Amino acid sequence: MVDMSVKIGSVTLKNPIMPGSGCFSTDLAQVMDINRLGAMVAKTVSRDYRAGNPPPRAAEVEGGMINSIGLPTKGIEYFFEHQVPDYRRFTPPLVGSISATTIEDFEAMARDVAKGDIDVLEVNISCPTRDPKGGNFALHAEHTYDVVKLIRATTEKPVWVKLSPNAGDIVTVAQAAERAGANALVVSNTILGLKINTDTLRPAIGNKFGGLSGPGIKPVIVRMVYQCARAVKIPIIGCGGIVKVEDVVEYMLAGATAVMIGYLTFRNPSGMIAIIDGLEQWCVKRGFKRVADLTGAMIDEAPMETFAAAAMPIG
Amino acid sequence: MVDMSVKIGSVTLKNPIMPGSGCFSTDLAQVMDINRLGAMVAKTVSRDYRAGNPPPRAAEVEGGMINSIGLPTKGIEYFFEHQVPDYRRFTPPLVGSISATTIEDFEAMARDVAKGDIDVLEVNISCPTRDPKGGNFALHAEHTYDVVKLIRATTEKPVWVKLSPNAGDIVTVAQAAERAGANALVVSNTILGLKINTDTLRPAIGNKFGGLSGPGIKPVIVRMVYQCARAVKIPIIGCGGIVKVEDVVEYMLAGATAVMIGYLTFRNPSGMIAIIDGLEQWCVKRGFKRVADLTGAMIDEAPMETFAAAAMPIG
Amino acid sequence: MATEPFTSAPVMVGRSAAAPEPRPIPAEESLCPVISHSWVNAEYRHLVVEASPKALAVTPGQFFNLLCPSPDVGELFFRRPQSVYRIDRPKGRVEFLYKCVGRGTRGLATLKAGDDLNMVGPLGVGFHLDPTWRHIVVLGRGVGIATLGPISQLAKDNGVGVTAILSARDADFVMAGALFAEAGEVVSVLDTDGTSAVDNVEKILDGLIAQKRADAFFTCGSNRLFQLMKRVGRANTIPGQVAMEQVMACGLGPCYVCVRTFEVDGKKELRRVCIEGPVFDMQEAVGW
Amino acid sequence: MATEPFTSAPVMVGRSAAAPEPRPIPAEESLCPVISHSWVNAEYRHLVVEASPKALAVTPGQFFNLLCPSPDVGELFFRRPQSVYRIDRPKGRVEFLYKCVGRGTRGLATLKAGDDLNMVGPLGVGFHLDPTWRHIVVLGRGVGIATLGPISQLAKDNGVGVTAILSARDADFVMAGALFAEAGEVVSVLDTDGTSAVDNVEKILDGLIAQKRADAFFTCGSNRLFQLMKRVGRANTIPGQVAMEQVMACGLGPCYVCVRTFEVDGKKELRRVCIEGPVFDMQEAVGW
Ligand SMILES: Cc1cc2nc3c(=O)[nH]c(=O)nc-3n(C[C@H](O)[C@H](O)[C@H](O)COP(=O)(O)OP(=O)(O)OC[C@H]3O[C@@H](n4cnc5c(N)ncnc54)[C@H](O)[C@@H]3O)c2cc1C
Ligand SMILES: Cc1cc2nc3c(=O)[nH]c(=O)nc-3n(C[C@H](O)[C@H](O)[C@H](O)COP(=O)(O)OP(=O)(O)OC[C@H]3O[C@@H](n4cnc5c(N)ncnc54)[C@H](O)[C@@H]3O)c2cc1C
Ligand SMILES: Cc1cc2nc3c(=O)[nH]c(=O)nc-3n(C[C@H](O)[C@H](O)[C@H](O)COP(=O)(O)O)c2cc1C
Ligand SMILES: Cc1cc2nc3c(=O)[nH]c(=O)nc-3n(C[C@H](O)[C@H](O)[C@H](O)COP(=O)(O)O)c2cc1C
Ligand code: FES
Ligand code: FES
Repeated sequence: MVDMSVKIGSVTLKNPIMPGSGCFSTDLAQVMDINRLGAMVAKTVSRDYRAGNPPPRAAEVEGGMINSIGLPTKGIEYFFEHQVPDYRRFTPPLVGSISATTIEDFEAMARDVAKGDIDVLEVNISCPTRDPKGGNFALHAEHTYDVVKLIRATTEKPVWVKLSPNAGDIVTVAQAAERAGANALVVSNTILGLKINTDTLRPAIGNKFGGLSGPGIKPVIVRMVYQCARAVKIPIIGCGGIVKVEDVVEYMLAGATAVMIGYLTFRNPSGMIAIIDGLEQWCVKRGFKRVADLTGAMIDEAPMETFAAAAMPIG
Repeated sequence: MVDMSVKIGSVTLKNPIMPGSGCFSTDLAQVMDINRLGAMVAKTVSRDYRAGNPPPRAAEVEGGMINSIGLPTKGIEYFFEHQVPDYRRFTPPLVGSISATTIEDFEAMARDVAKGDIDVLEVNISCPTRDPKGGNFALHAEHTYDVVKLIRATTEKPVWVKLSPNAGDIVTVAQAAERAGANALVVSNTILGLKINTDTLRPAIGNKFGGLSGPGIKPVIVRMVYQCARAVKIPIIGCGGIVKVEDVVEYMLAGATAVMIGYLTFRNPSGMIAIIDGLEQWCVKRGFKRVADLTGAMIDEAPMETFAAAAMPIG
Repeated sequence: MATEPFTSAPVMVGRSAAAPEPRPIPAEESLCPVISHSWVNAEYRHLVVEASPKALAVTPGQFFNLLCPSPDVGELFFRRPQSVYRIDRPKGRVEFLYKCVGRGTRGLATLKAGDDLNMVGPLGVGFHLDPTWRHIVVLGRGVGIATLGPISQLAKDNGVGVTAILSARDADFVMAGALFAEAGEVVSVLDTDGTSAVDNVEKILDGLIAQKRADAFFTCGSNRLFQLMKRVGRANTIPGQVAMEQVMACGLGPCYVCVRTFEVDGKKELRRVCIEGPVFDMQEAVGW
Repeated sequence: MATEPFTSAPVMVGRSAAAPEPRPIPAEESLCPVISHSWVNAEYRHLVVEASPKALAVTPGQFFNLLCPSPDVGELFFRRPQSVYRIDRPKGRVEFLYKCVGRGTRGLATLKAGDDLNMVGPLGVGFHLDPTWRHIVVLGRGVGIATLGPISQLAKDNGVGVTAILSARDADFVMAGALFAEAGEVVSVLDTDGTSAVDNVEKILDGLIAQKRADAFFTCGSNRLFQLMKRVGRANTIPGQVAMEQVMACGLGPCYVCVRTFEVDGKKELRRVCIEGPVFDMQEAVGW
């Protein structure tokens, strides 16, 4: 028997597998037993109705997909009246994700959403295709600090901050979020990309730019998780390109306490459940009694090949 | 007949296809007619001998590969005595690539290398696995400006600056390089990544971090080329994940004047030649008389689907 | 040793007992053995698979999201939606009729009898037949004919008469004719002889309305024909249903990739083709 | 319509005339029809392909960089190097003997007779036989035996005698025995009966030296046995060659991925296995 539970600050998850925001809804009850998940993460909501971006909203690319949905939302009233009760038919903790374009909006949103029936507040300051001048706080440490600081003051509930891989120095952004009082970091959102259709000579998706997700981004995000985990003390939730058990292990070895899964659900709708089962088996096989012991357990040395007389180290 | 030539400032290439630095040497005469290339790009040299990083130096990942070779070099003396004459057995223009860890080094290197028998000086200020404190100028606009400014003053030869996708704001870095006098930008080097071997629990490669290249990075780099092309007037050379004719077209539509190819040569050793031929055929088929007309020719509108009543634009 | 690049646990049709489920889970990922797979004409293929009990519960207008094998060395990252073309419950089979257009369908075309098709479904909202209707009109073109095909079954089962107006380039591409012939009458309209012109189709519709053989309209596959049917339907207050398409990512509802525009009481809204459709009210749909 | 995910123009062996070439280009990417492909024991497979004229020019110790088909839906981004095991010039064939260890070789194992193998080569520096040598000693283990195999041909062609010491877990894994039996003498040393112990192998080597049947040493496949042979070789000033392995990316020289450490006059240096090797001077090699 493996202890599959993980603790993210005050929140205990029965296993480290959660969906990524925007890649989950109760519609998935069509194909899986939602109650088996470590947590539920709702689609990012904004205060008011947003239609989102014009289709096509997604396209296949070499390492996965790009998308620009444009954060469509029916607003927070609808969220609490209809969506939250719908989520509450299921037992895992509910993470509510919010977005806003100004720091004042964000503070007010946080206050209004956190007092509702959610267990954790996820702050999406990193949607890559929002207006780059307004919405994307996670590109800069100061902006991140400012917005998280205000949000922190609005609630006692755990606040998770979702970072952006488009930041030039994600480590200082992570540290800023920690200083401002974040309880955990989600590393990370999608990488900004562009695909041009060479038949039509036009962008492949309606919003031109889209966020890259799927297996191809994993090496980049694993690196960021590793860097952030060494720089902050709060738990990190790894997110990006997880499609198999070993990917979860890789993120945890790099320093993640738990993970979020997006793309896989599009390909294998009950893949998250198969990963929960497979992760437990992996731990049994490898003799890990607690999945939490994987966190940060990478052996931080050169690979095991003996390089009897290794090359001079880099200058 | 398609006019396949492109102009990068004062340099005319007979076609837009070049190898990426570190992915080319005259050893490729084993498998291709090097004289068909638009240009030859030499492996980055440093002033003195460097052994490079301990093996394994590369690993397969989902969207391609990560590598950390560590810029091994026999130094510039050897470069001019042995390697340049070796390159000069072939006819395409020769691009010499240099690296250094300090700004003074870089200036001196540029002076010494540019006066040798090369046609273009490429400045590699973006190797993702060099000491992040010293070598990687391309993360910051000011550092880039400072180093390029000094290098610019050392030579009349064209200076191409190779940028880093790890920069948070590649556009301002591109503008800084332009202001400092760069004749062209190479967009870009590899993205920093990490792969952990879940069997051994250790990093997969000797240097732990490695640069991600191959098809998976293309959507990110195409986006950067597009952004840079709209922000600077100097030509841009697209580089990242090109493995087929349409990828070259995509880069050129996004605004690139020419491209560099790395990974493809590892998979299909004479792939660059096949791409030169295929690109010409593509132009014939699509009625482009000059390949140069592709540069920046993306139709910057929504995809052609009629969204009779498109969604509200993003707020 | 690392496992396969993806972790999933599809139900293996014909090879494993379905596990007991604590809650009703209507759809699933399943590996379905291919029974037969053949060319119908130069562009369309007909695919028959052995289905799981859940998959067999599919209704006309619903679809499956198929994991097409790659036709080349590159990976396919999206599934491809295909509506069910025939449901053969006695034999435990579902059938698809699809057009080979790009990498996904070219990859799908490589499957041979005995191979497994990985499919997720049944998904979406299918066609609805009101028991008070006596005679319906189905108007389809291209791949839309595949989607409309199973209406013939629905109509037969419910004792409703059908006129199927099947529009095509030439006689080779009039598919599903046999299915509809079993259930009612087939009118082929072709580009080759000009009968497929909108004007002519309008005349046919008007004729059917005059004959009171048009209690409801169904269409799929051509925006032009949809707009026609919508207009004629509105003018004659004939209820209608349209099956729509859109690029999908999840096929299940969460991702909001597959939206199309709808209009209700003058207000525009976006709906997801995968879960609010693919079959929608014809008057609310705006088109594509 | 987009083409395949990769652009290349391999020579299609047996199906197209080689294009005239302005300069001598010794290696090429070619699509070689598989003639046969079978299991030798539980872990090793023997693969025979029809080769292009360039590929047929391969010499013992050289290798090909193989584009293995993926065994699953994920793409393989690196080729996999495999040294040539037999060269059958009269029949126009090259052969490989390889161990199934990971995704690449498991994918390779899926090829059937008639399929095409995409290979790049011949590559690297092979074994060298000095015409003055009368008798050489070959010491191999595991996959190293595959690499050493064609030395038997080289020796026979040059009229040089060979003693092949083949080390293996048990008798099942003594491969290439038949090849060497044709060219000289085979000594199997096994884990099962303890004869593979370094001590014992050393005794055998000493015996051969005493009999003047050791003009040169060749080894591959085991660092332990390499160190032994290097030591014995140095002590007795017997020239030696070792074939080395390293993860490769390009297989051609430019990328510097495949380096190993060598020592010349007390100075360490890194050399590329793919182009400066895979066969190196035994005394200069440091091991792995
Ligand atoms: C609900 C539904 C039911 C369908 N039923 C049928 C059917 O019964 N028979 C049939 O022939 N076709 C049907 N289609 C269309 C079919 O899904 C596309 O032809 C197929 O996805 C094309 O894939 P491809 O890779 O071959 O072509 P691509 O080259 O990828 O694309 C060709 C066209 O298909 C569209 N397309 C690509 N990916 C998707 C995707 N993930 N989802 C939706 N559209 C996409 C593209 O926009 C493009 O216009 C249906 C589509 C939907 C949404
Ligand atoms: C010059 C040379 C000749 C070889 N000849 C033979 C031979 O005749 N028979 C034989 O069985 N094996 C031979 N090998 C070894 C063979 O290349 C590896 O077993 C094979 O690449 C493993 O691939 P995989 O995907 O199955 O295993 P993986 O799971 O990828 O790796 C298994 C092992 O193979 C190594 N490996 C992986 N990729 C490469 C690569 N691109 N280049 C080199 N090593 C790699 C890894 O370090 C690991 O130790 C040779 C290697 C070299 C360098
Ligand atoms: C279609 C789609 C919609 C998404 N919507 C949101 C969102 O609303 N809020 C958010 O924080 N992240 C959103 N994301 C990002 C994912 O939560 C996740 O961070 C990203 O996809 C990387 O994980 P993956 O590679 O496993 O998909 C979305 C991703 C996709 C693909
Ligand atoms: C093995 C390897 C070595 C490289 N060495 C260098 C180098 O020395 N200097 C440099 O500027 N870029 C170097 N690069 C980066 C490539 O030139 C190129 O920018 C990158 O690989 C992206 O292109 P690709 O996806 O086509 O490979 C190297 C890349 C690889 C894979
Ligand atoms: S495809 Fe994801 S919501 Fe429809
Ligand atoms: S594998 Fe590239 S130099 Fe050897």
